[in-house]
Amino acid sequence: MAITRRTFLKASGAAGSTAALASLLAARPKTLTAAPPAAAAGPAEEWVPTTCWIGKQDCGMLARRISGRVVKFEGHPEHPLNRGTLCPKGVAQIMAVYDPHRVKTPLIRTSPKGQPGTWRPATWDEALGLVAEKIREVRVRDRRLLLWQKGRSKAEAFYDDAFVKASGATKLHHGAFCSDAGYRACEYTIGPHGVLHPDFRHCRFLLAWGWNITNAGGNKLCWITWPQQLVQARERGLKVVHIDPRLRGAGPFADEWLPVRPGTDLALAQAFAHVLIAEGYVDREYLVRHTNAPFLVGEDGFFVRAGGKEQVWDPVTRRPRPFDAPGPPPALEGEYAVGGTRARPAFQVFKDHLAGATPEWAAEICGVPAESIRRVAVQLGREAMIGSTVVLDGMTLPYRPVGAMLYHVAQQELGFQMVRAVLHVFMLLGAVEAVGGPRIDLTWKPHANFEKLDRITIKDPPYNVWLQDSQFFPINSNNSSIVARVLQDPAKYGVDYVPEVMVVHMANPVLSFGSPADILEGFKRITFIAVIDPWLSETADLLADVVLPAATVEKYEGPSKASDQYVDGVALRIPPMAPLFQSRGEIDIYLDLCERAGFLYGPGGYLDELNKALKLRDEHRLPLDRKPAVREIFDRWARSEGIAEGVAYFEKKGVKVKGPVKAAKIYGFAQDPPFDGLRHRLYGESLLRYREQMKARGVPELYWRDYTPLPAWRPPTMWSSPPSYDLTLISFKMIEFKQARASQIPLLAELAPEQRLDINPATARARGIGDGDWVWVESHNAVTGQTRRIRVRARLTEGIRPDVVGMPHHYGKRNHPWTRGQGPASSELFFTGEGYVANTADQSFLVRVRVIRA
Amino acid sequence: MARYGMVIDLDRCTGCRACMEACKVENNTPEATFWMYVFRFEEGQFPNTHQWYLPRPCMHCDNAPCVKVCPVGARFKREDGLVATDTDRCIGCRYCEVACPYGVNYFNWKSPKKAYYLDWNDPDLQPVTNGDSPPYRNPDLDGRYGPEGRRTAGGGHAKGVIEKCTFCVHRVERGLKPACVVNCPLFALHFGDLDDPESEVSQLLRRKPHFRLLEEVGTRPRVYYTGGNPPVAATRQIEPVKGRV
Amino acid sequence: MRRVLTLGLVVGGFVVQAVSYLLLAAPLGIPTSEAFSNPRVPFAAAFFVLGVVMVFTAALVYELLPDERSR
Amino acid sequence: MAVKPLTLPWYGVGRWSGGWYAAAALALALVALGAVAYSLQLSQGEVVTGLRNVGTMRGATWGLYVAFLVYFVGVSFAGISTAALIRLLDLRPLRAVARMAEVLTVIALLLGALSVIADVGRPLRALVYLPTYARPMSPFFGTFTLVIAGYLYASLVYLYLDGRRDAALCAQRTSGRLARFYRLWAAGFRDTAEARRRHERTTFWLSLAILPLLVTAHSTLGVVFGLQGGRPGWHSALQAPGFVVLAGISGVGHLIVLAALVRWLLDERERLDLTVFRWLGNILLVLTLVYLYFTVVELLTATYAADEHETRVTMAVLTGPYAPVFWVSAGALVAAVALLGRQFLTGRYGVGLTALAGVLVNAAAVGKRYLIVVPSQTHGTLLPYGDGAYLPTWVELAVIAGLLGLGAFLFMVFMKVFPIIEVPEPSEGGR
Repeated sequence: MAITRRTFLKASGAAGSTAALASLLAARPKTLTAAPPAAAAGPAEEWVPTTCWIGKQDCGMLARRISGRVVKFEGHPEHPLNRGTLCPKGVAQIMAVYDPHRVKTPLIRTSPKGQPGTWRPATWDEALGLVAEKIREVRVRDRRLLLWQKGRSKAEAFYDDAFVKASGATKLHHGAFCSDAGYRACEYTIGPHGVLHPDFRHCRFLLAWGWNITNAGGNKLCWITWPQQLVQARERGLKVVHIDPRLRGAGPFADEWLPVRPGTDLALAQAFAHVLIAEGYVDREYLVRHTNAPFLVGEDGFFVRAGGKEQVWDPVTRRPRPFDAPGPPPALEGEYAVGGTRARPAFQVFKDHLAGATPEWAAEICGVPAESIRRVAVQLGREAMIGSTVVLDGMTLPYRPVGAMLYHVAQQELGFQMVRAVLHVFMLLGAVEAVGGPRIDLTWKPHANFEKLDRITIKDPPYNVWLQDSQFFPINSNNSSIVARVLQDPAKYGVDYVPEVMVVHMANPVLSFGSPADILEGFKRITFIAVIDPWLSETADLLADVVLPAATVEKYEGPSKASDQYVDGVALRIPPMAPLFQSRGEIDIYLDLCERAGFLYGPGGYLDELNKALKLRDEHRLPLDRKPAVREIFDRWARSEGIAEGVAYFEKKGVKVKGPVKAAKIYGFAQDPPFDGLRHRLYGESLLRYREQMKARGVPELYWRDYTPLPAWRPPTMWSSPPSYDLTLISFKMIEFKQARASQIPLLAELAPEQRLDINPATARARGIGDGDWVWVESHNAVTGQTRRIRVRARLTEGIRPDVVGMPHHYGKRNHPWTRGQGPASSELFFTGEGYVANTADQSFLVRVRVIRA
Repeated sequence: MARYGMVIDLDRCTGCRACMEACKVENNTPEATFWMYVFRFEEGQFPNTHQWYLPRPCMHCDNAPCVKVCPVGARFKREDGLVATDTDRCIGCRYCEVACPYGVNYFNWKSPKKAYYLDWNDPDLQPVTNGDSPPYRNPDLDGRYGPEGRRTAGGGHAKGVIEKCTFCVHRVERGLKPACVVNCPLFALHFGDLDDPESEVSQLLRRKPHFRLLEEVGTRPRVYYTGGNPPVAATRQIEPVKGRV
Repeated sequence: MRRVLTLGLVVGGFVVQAVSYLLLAAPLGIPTSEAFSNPRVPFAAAFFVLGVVMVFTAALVYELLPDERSR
Repeated sequence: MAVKPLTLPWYGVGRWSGGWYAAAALALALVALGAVAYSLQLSQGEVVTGLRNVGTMRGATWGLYVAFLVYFVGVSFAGISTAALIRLLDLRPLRAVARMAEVLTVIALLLGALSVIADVGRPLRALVYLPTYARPMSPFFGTFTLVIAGYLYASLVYLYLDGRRDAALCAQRTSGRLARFYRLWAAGFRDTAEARRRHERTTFWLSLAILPLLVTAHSTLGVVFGLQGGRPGWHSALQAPGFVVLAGISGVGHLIVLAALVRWLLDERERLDLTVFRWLGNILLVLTLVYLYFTVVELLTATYAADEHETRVTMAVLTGPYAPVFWVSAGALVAAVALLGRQFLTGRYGVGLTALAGVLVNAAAVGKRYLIVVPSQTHGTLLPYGDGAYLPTWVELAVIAGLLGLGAFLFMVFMKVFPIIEVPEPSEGGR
């Protein structure tokens, strides 16, 4: 049976990839008859390779240039991420490039901060001088006083690495909507840095868990790549179960829809696990070998140790033995007397813990029929084909064609434990990092946090501005939402300083993070803020002392990874034309800034850090005593990477495709030893340790209650809002926009003209609300009792739970003719901090609201 | 000679509307004008809801009502199957528009200078755009195409004339596929010679069941859909675009 | 003489209409052909109108033209 | 130079009263307003109208202009048909209204042509390209060639020939520039029995030739809508006959109103006696009844077993946004029938009531034209674009007002330079 299965699989795999290839070629002209050259007259036309700038994943582009001016961007056919295509944003960014409402010169504030500013144009010399002076000054006094934050992750080497290291700034977390809780949960439980995505080439059964397939990105990569792989997988028979209060994300791609109640995913995952165990879908070999499931847990909840070594139960000798000692497979179940106390293997503890988590129990909580839960769980178990293997690159690897795409759904109060609960489901099946199973990073790369998060020692105050190693949020994601609250009341969190200088780079925290009100209040305390942005962002308008106009796509930037997890490559952003107005590429800006602030040259300077960050080898290293041109830096990098033509290669080709990625690089199971020998944490002992320490320091329960070794369901805090707040608000992304910045591109703005509230017709009818009516949406903070309200239009849709309303992000910009009248940002309704985030101090986009006719 | 047509695979369409944007940039169409439009549809009731997407280019009908009614022959059928609009001929009576059951015709209500979203006369922009509006102006659109060399690519978008999807005649005559087809991120759009049994489109039509929109009206469209079904009376449109100018 | 002219105008008018319609304007030939988008001869429509006009001009001629006998 | 005042039977020709100037000023004011509005439309583009694209713009691309094009052409029915009837059926009593009917026809057709120009996006091109490239495949071909051109020319010929005798009379009694104009018109008309006979013969054949033209002309206009398979609410064989009848209604109705006006202005109870109004009233009654019957049949078919698209349009008209227009129009028609019917049954005829009926049916005609043109665009999309909407802007209203003003002005001028009523033959003892 396994044989036939395997052979079939290889065949289908091959068929799939050829089909895929064909469909890719389909985009190139084939059956068209070209006209006589006479027709093809016209002005001089050239095609310049470059890299998309508007979105997250930096797709490859070809810029069509007519007599020196770019008139269109098309997808780069060779680029693995987008294969000759672009998303709506990528196509429409041409209008952003020429937008006459860009910041044209450096600006210096002439009005008080906290409200929309008035400005005077300045020379680069003056503006840079001003910023550099401030940085120089605080660096001498106390480097902690310098903050740095960047939005979209571009060219980390130049910004996040080199500049942050050289300047000694405290780097704030980048993404407004990033799934920190998920990252931490995966780093802590499995090891790699990421959340969950499927192995599309081999996956046959997918849990799209809050995955906005048709509109948004997903783990690691972004929109074009994932849907392309999904559609190809579906043409090979992939089934999709869409777990989401709202159908629109999956649209026609949902084979089954579980409209789960927001914030209850943890319970649903536990019910899945419960059924899998009950039905015997358990990969014991994996659990025994590669997880801490066999570790003996004492009555106190801590592992039983001898000589500092965790013990397992040897069923033959009937005695405990160190987990790494040779011998027969240790027991996963049972209860044993060990050194006076009674101990159970972690897996037994897990089983007992889930005893009550029946589908019926979860159905109550999640608002999904018990039979659906059971059916999906059993399908999952069956499709996992526990025990089957497949041969890839000559290696025989476990084959578990069941996966999950689970990303932004982690942004809920219980996010950290919820993601752990989902991981547990796939750990039971032995699917994590198996062929076809859920993946976390594009390749197998354990993150330092796997150890770090296990060995945190909670310190006494004073803490740093993001409460690192604090008694409040030991596992911490350094998210601005929390930082902003700390800044508002440092004493409360035992912080003894307030940063004075901040550089905000292509980020717009005041608008895009949850609870902008908090961000504004907090960041107001920072005395000097410089913003690097092509537009006058809300952050710049309200808080900046200096605005430095950055170029959009018309600049050198990179290097950016171009791997779709099966084909690897690297690309650069090549300027298709000179920067418009007086704007400049950020790398130019940083070089000058560092020089003026006095940390460009010499050891430990920006250039030195660049050499490290770009891994420039020997003769390609930048001299530390001379300011290079940006193009020269990339030229050295390219040669250092072994590309003889240097940067010219990318100016001609745009992307360097390195070819297929070996299975050995991808799968944790393909390592020797598998997973580099580390054991996945089914049981989170250290979490219990932190809990005890926090208790001991007398911090309120609200901080430590979710530090449990196994995910424990409890009603989210928001549920304790008054019953009149009877709906739960969720937020989502639309394909038309990326950062709020995209909503000011007229070509995109006309596709989705204004903010809206997705509401179920039944719910609307009960409130006398018709399609297109104006409504008030009022949110309530269950901890502080604070309320917030905004006015939007109701849009009726049968694709959403009756007890849920949805609102897209992206809106709320004020400084562009095309954003006026678009309506408020949904983030205004969300709350941050205690009660809305638990373990990981990040942010959640769930809140209780009431909706009334306006 | 080749007779072109389009095949749209609804099993692949994610309703992302990238084709609409590719069309707008390639053809420099004015505000609220969508030669290519993507419907987003909803049917049924929670929780048995079905949502799906349907791209709507011009159908380039073989029995095109718009061609029949045009009083001056500005709208005409080409040998290669394209239904073309001679914008130098059109008198702007909009009869083609009321005759078309698909709603693909767009009239130029304003002068182009005023119809391009933003004021491109910005003095700081002039040095770069030397006055072109929009700055991404595509010169190919001004050319003359077809054996009769008529202005059918919609260049200039002059006030007072009707326009619609041209199947990117300026690209097709250069041996390229229409902008929407080339850009589709999911390769859901296919274009080619329907008379050539070996062409990708013909093969696709042999492989999968297909339908055409409003066949009952007898327009004989050259745009085919595979996967899914035509919209029905109960089909509701969700997430419409900004329509008015 | 008058009657002849009148009759001539009527007949001629209808002939002009028929000719201009059938030979100059009407879509005879395959739908994609030139004839379909353009009349074979410019101003075919004008000729047609001319035909209509001729027919009714006959009335003028008949009534206005002085009779030979009355001369 | 002043024209020497004429006495009856010259029906106020050359009598330029203060009231006339006031009325003329008002009419010209409307024309000016229309001109301003239209020039705005020319410079800004039709974005200044309420018209928008069918489909994603959810609008109507044909609106008030087309509705009134159809209405005006309809009104033109009156002249020729009455004139023809008078000839063919030898309805002597109606001779009194023959001329004003012919004038009405000519003016209405003129306004119809102008409203086409007002609607198209490229008016100049239209003037050149329509004669150059017009294609028979397009239902508009008939509208331009037969209606606007042929029909207009035929009416002019008719008006001209019918007026020769009066022109000759006027020429004798006047001097100066006007006299030259009259002589030109009269073209050496000598009132001999021979000339009369010849005229009788000409007009008889002319009428005979015109009647089929009349039917085809109004049918072609109906066909403009009726042939559109893609437009629920339009696609119907009933369009053509419906158009002919409704044309008759608005035409005759209009004629009645004019006759009443002239009768009142010139205090002409002798020639425009009750018989005239009885005849016209009864004709109108018949036509209106026929049309009501059409309407009922139409609604029956559209509501009984029609597909959802037909139903959507019909419901928009019966109960939706267009309900007010529909029910007011329908009410007006019924009221008119009631008025005329009562007269017919009781045999007691009144000028005022008949004129009122004429006003009512014209109001109804305008409403019905609007309902024929617009709803099928806003609510008749076969793809689920959603319901659209159309409301005319002040520009469109002003342009239409201007056209009406122009029509009124032309009629008033004609009244002052030529007998609006045929001068009676001596035998009839016009003193």
